[in-house]
Amino acid sequence: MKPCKRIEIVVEEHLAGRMADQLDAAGAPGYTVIRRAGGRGVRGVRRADDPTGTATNCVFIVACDDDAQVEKVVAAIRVMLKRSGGLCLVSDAHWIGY
Amino acid sequence: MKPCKRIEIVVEEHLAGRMADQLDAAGAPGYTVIRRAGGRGVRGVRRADDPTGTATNCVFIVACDDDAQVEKVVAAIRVMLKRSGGLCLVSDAHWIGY
Amino acid sequence: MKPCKRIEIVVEEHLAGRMADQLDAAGAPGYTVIRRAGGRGVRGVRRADDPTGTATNCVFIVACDDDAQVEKVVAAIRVMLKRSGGLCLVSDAHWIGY
Amino acid sequence: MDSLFLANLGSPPLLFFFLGVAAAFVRSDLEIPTQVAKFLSVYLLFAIGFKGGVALAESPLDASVGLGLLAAVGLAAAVPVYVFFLLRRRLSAADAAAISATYGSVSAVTFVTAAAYLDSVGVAWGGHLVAAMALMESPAIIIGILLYRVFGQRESGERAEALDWGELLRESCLNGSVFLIVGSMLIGWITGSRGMEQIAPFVVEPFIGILCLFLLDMGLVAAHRIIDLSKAREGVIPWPTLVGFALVLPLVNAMLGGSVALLLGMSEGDALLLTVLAASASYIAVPAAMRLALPEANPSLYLPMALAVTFPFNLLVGIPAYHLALRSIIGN
Amino acid sequence: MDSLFLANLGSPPLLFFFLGVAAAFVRSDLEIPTQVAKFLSVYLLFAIGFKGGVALAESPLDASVGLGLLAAVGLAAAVPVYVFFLLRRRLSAADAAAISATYGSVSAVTFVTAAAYLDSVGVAWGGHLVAAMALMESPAIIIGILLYRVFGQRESGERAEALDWGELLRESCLNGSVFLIVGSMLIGWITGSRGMEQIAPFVVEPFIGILCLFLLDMGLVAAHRIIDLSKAREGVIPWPTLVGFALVLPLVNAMLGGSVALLLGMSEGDALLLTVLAASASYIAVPAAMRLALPEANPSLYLPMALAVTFPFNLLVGIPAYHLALRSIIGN
Amino acid sequence: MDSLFLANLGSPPLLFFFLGVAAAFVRSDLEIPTQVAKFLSVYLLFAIGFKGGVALAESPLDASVGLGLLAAVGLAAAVPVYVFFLLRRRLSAADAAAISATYGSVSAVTFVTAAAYLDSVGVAWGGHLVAAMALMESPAIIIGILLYRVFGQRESGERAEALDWGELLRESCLNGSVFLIVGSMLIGWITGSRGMEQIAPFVVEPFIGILCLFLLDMGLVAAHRIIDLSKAREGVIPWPTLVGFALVLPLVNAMLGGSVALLLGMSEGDALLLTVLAASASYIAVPAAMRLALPEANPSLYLPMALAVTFPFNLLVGIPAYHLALRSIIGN
Ligand SMILES: Nc1ncnc2c1ncn2[C@@H]1O[C@H](COP(=O)(O)O)[C@@H](O)[C@H]1O
Ligand SMILES: Nc1ncnc2c1ncn2[C@@H]1O[C@H](COP(=O)(O)O)[C@@H](O)[C@H]1O
Ligand SMILES: Nc1ncnc2c1ncn2[C@@H]1O[C@H](COP(=O)(O)O)[C@@H](O)[C@H]1O
Ligand code: NA
Ligand code: NA
Ligand code: NA
Repeated sequence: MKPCKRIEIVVEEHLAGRMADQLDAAGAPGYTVIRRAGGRGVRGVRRADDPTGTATNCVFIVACDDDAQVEKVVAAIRVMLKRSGGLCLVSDAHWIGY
Repeated sequence: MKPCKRIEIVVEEHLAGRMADQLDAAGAPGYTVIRRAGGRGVRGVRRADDPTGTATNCVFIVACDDDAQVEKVVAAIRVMLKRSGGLCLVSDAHWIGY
Repeated sequence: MKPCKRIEIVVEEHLAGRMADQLDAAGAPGYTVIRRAGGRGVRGVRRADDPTGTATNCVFIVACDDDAQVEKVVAAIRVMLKRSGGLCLVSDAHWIGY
Repeated sequence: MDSLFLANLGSPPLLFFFLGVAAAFVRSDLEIPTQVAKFLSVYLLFAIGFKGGVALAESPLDASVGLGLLAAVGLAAAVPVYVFFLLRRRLSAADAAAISATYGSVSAVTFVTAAAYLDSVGVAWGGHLVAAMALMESPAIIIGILLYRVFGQRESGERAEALDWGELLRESCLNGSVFLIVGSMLIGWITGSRGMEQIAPFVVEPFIGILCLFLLDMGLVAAHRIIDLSKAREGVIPWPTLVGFALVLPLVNAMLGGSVALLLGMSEGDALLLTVLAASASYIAVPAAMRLALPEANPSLYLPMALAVTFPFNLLVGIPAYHLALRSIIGN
Repeated sequence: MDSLFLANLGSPPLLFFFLGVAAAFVRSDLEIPTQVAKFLSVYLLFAIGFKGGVALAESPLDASVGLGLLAAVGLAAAVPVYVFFLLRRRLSAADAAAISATYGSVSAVTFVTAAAYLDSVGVAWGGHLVAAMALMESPAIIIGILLYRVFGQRESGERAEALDWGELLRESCLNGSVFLIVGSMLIGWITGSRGMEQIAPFVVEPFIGILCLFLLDMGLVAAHRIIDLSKAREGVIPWPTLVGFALVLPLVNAMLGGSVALLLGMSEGDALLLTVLAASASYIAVPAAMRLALPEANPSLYLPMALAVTFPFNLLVGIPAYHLALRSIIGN
Repeated sequence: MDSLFLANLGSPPLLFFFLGVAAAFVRSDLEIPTQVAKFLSVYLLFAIGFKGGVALAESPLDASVGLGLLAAVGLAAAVPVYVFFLLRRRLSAADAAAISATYGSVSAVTFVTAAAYLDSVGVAWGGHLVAAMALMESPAIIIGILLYRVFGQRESGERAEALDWGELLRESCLNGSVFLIVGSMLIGWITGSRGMEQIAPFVVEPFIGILCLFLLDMGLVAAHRIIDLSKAREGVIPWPTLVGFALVLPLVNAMLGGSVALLLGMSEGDALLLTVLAASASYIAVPAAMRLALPEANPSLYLPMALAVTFPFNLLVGIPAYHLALRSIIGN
C-alpha cells in the first residue's frame, strides 16, 4: 500500500486508441478504459447510445506512481484535450500492492 | 490545475434521464455517465445484464468547482436517492485545465 | 455526509462473480460493478471488445465505512489479485447519507 | 384432450424455455447478450404488430371488434382495482398498488407465445387482438398510481417528490413496446398484403426460431429471479404467500377474461388470446413505470411474482389449460 | 406521376422511419440497442456489397462502367471544393472544410434505400453502382482536410497537433464501411451465382425487413438530433441558414450528379443511384474522420445538417423527386 | 484432387474470414459489435445442435454410434496427457497444463465450418458427431488441471487459493457452449422433423450467411491476436517455437483422430469431423476455465496458439487436407 495518483480522463470514444498510444508513450504504468459512456459538458450532450458513434465518450483511469509521472501524462494529453474537449481529474489514492 | 470536487452517483438506469435533468437544473458544470452497471446494496443485487432492464445501475461522475456547487447538486438529488436508493460519494480532486 | 473509503478494483471479467462473492464474504456494505472495460498493465493489453471474452476487465467500486472494513476487503481479495493480476486503489471520500 | 398440453410443452419454444431454466439452475454461464435479447423482443413486437395490422387490413372492422377492444381496456382497468383491495390487507399501499398494476397490465411475450401456440394447433385468431394487447398495457399503470395516491398517500407522512403526470402518461402510454406494437400494426394495416410480401421472409418465417432463442433467455432470467429470491431475507410477507398470489391471480384473471370473451361471443382463438392477456402480468413496462412513479414499492415483490411465477405458469400450464376450458365451454 | 412519391412514402421502410421520428418526438423510450443497430448497418453493407459483386460477375465490365466510376470519383472530389468556397464566407475554415467533406462523401443507407426503392418500382440498376458508392466515400475527406490545411491553417496561430497523414488515409480509405462494401463486393464477384445461392436466404430475403428496423432506428436518431439542436444555444450562424444549406446542397449536388449521369448515357436506375449518391451526405465516416483530423470543426454543425436534415430530405422527397426529374428527361 | 482446397478456400465463409484478417492488418476500424458476435456464436451452436438432434432422431442409435462417442471422449482425455509431457520440458507446469487442455478440447466453430464444408462438397455426416463435439469439450479441462495438481504443484511453494472442484466441474462440463449444444440437440431429437419444419427458416436457411459474418469477426480477432503477439516482449520461449507447436499439434492430433475414425470404420464425413475435432483447439471454453482454475498459466501463450495459429490453419489448410488424406485411405 503506497501513495499514488489517480488520473481520470474523459474523451470521445473515437480518440480512445490515440489516447492509449499517448499514455503508453508518456510512460503510464497502465490504464483501464471504460467505453460507451455518455455525458454533458460545454460541447453539449453526448449520448452513449448513438449508433453513428460520433458522440460517445470513454473514461480512462490511470494509476500513477508519483507527481512526476502525472506531469508527464498530463503534458502528453493536454493538446488532445484542448482540441477535442473532455475532462481530466487528478486525485490522491493508495495503491494496494499484491 | 485547480482544486475541485468529484461527485460519484450510482442510481438505477431508469432514472438516468431524470438524474441528468436534475444535475442540469442544479447547475452542475457537466457530467459523465456510464450505463449498464451492476451492483449490490441494501436493496439486493442488481444484475447489469437484466434484459427486463429493471435492475441495472448507472454511474454519474460530476466534477464540481467548489463546495457550494456540491451542496446544490447534493440537495437536488437527495430526494431521488432517498426514494429509489443508490450511492453518492464526494471526494477531492484537481481539475486539469487545458 | 460521513467520511468513508472508496476502493476501486480492476480484475478480469471472468472473475467478476468470484470477486462479488469475496466482497460479500468480507462484509463489504455494497459494491457497484462496471463490466466490459479494457486496459493495459504488466500482463499486456486487454481489449474490451474481445468476443472470446478472455481478455476483458471489469471495475468494482466499493464504498467502505472505515479503515477496518477496507483491511478486511483488501485481505480477502489479495490472493485473487496476486494470482490473476489487476489493480486496487483506495482513496478518501465522503458518503452522502439520505 | 390433454394433447393440448403435450402440443404446448413439446413445442420447440417451450423446450428452449426449459433449457434456459435448467442452465440457470445448474449455474451454467450460458447467456444471450443483453442488447441482443432486447433486440429479439423488439423483433417479436415488430413482427406480431405487423402481422396483426395486415390481418386487420384484410378483415372488416366491425362493431364486435370495437366491443372486444372496449372490453379489453375495461378488463385492464378493472383488474387492478380488485387486486389492490385484496392485497391492501397484507401489504403496504405502495406494494399493493404496484402489484395491482402489474397484474392489470399484460405480458407481450406471453401473448406472442399463445399466438404461436394457436398457429401450431391450427386455430385461427384475429389481428385486432394485437390491438387489444397494446391497449391493455397502459391503463393499469395509471389506475395503480391513482389508487396509491388516493388510498396510500396519507400513510407516508413525508414530503414526496411531486408526481409528474406528463412523464407518467408518457411512460405508460408511449413506452417503447406499446409504441412499437401500435406503430407496426398501423404500418401493417396501411401496407397490407403488398407490404407483407416484402417483409414476410423477415417477420413470418424465422419467427418461431427467434421465439425459441428469446424464450431460452426468458428461462434464464426467470430462473435467476427465483434463485435471487431464495437467497433474499424473509420480507414482510412470507414467500409461499407471494407465490400463492402469483398463481391464483392469473387463474382469477383468466376466468374474468374468459367470461368476457364468451359473453361477447368471440371465436375460440380470440377468446383464448383475451384470456391469456387477462391472465398475464407485466414484467417490463409496469416495473419500469413503477420505479419512476412509485419507487416506495418494493421491486423484489412485484417483479419476481410476475416474471418468475406467473410468466412460466401461463407459458407452461395456463395457455393449454385455458384453451381446454374454453373449448369445453364453446363445445368445439 | 406522383405515384412515385406515394410508392416511396408508402413503403414499409419509409413508414418505419416515420415511426422512429414520431417515437423520438413524443419521447417514447423505444430504442434499438446500439450494438444491434451497428450490426444492422454491417448487415446492409454486407448484403448490398455482395449483391453488387454478384451482379458484376454476371454482366460484362466495359468501358462505360469504368467511365461511370471515374465520374463518381470526380464528383466526390469536386463537390467539396465548391462547397468549401461557398461556405467560407459565413463559417470558419474548419467548419467549412468539414461540411464540404460531409457533402462530398456519401451516405450508404441513403443508397441502400434508393436501391430498395428501385427494386420496389421495378427499375433495374447495375452492380457497379455499389463500387461507385464505395469509391465516393473517401476522396472528400482528403480534399476537405487539404482545403483546410491550405486555406485555413493561418487562421489559427497556435501550434497544432501534427497531422498524421497515414492515419488520415487509413481513416478515410480503409474505414469499416468502405472496407466491408468493397470486400463483400469482391467476394460476391468471386463466388458469383454459386455463392449467392448459398447465402441468398440471408442477404436477399430478409433485406427489406431488416432495412425497416434499421430505418426505425435512423428515424429515432435523426429526430434526437433535431431535438438536441432546438435546445442548443444559438451558434455563430443562425439555424434557419444551416437548414437552408442542408436542403440546397443536396439539390445542387443531385443536379450535378444527374447531369453527369445523363451525359454518360446511364440507364434510368443507374442514373438515379448516381444522383442519390451525389445528393447524399455522410454522417458516419466523415464525422468520425473529422473528429480525428479536424477537431476544431464544430460537430454540432455538420452532423445535424447531414443526419437530421439532408438524410430525411433525400429519403422522403429526394429519391422520388430525382427519379421523376430523370425520367422526364430520359423520357421513359 | 486439390479441387477440395479450392472448394474450401473459395467458399464465402472462408473468403469472409480472409476479409476480416485483411481488415485487421490494414488497421481498418471494421468491427462486429461484441454482443452481436457472441450472439452469432450462440446461433451457430443452437443451429448445429438442433440439426444434429433432428438427424439423430431420424437415424437409429446403434452400437457403432456409442463406440464413436466413447472414442471421442477417449481422444479428448488422452491428448492432454501426451501434450503435457511433451511441453513440460520447455515450459512451466502451469503453461504446459493449460496448453494441453487447450489442444485436448475442441473448437466448435472449426467443427461448424467443417460441417458446412462437407455440405458444400456433398458428403453426408451423422448427427451424433455433434454429440461427440459436445462430449469432447470438457474432459481435457479436468485432465489438464489434474496434471498440474499432480506434477506441478510442488514447483510453486506459495499457498494457493484452494481449488473449488465444484466450480471447476461446472465451468468445464456446464459451460455455456456445451450446455447449449447438448440442449439444442436434445430438443432437436425430441421434436424431430416436426420441430425442424417450424424453425428451419431460422436454423437452416440463413446458416451459411451468418457463418460468413461470424468468420469475418473471427478473422478480425485472430489477426488482432497475431498483431498483439508481434508487439509482445520476447517471453520464456521464442515465438517461432510456439508457432511450430501450434502447427504440429493439430497435425499429430488429426492423425490420432483420423486413425481412430478409420479403425472404427466411420464413414467419410464422420471420419473427417472426428479428425477435425481432434485437430482443433479450444479458444473460448478452455481459456475461460484456465483463467479461473489455473491463473498462473500465461494466457498470452495458449490463447494465441489456439486462436491465431491453429484455428486459421485448420480452417484454411487442415479441413481439406485431412479430407484428402482420409479419402485416399478410404479409397473413395
Ligand atoms: N464537470 C464535468 N463533470 C463530469 N464530466 C464532464 C464535466 N465536463 C465535461 N465532462 C465530460 O467531458 C465530455 C466533454 O466535455 P466538453 O468538452 O466540456 O463538452 C462531456 O461529454 C462529459 O462526458
Ligand atoms: N457500499 C457501496 N459501495 C458501492 N456501491 C454501492 C454501495 N452501496 C450501494 N451501492 C450501489 O448502489 C446501488 C443501490 O444501492 P441500495 O439502494 O443500497 O440497494 C447498488 O446496486 C450498488 O450499485
Ligand atoms: N497503472 C494502472 N492504471 C490503471 N489501470 C491499471 C494499471 N495497471 C493495471 N491496470 C488494470 O489492471 C489490468 C490488469 O493489470 P496487470 O495485471 O498489470 O496486467 C489491466 O488490464 C488494467 O485494466
Ligand atoms: Na393481466
Ligand atoms: Na454527396
Ligand atoms: Na482437440
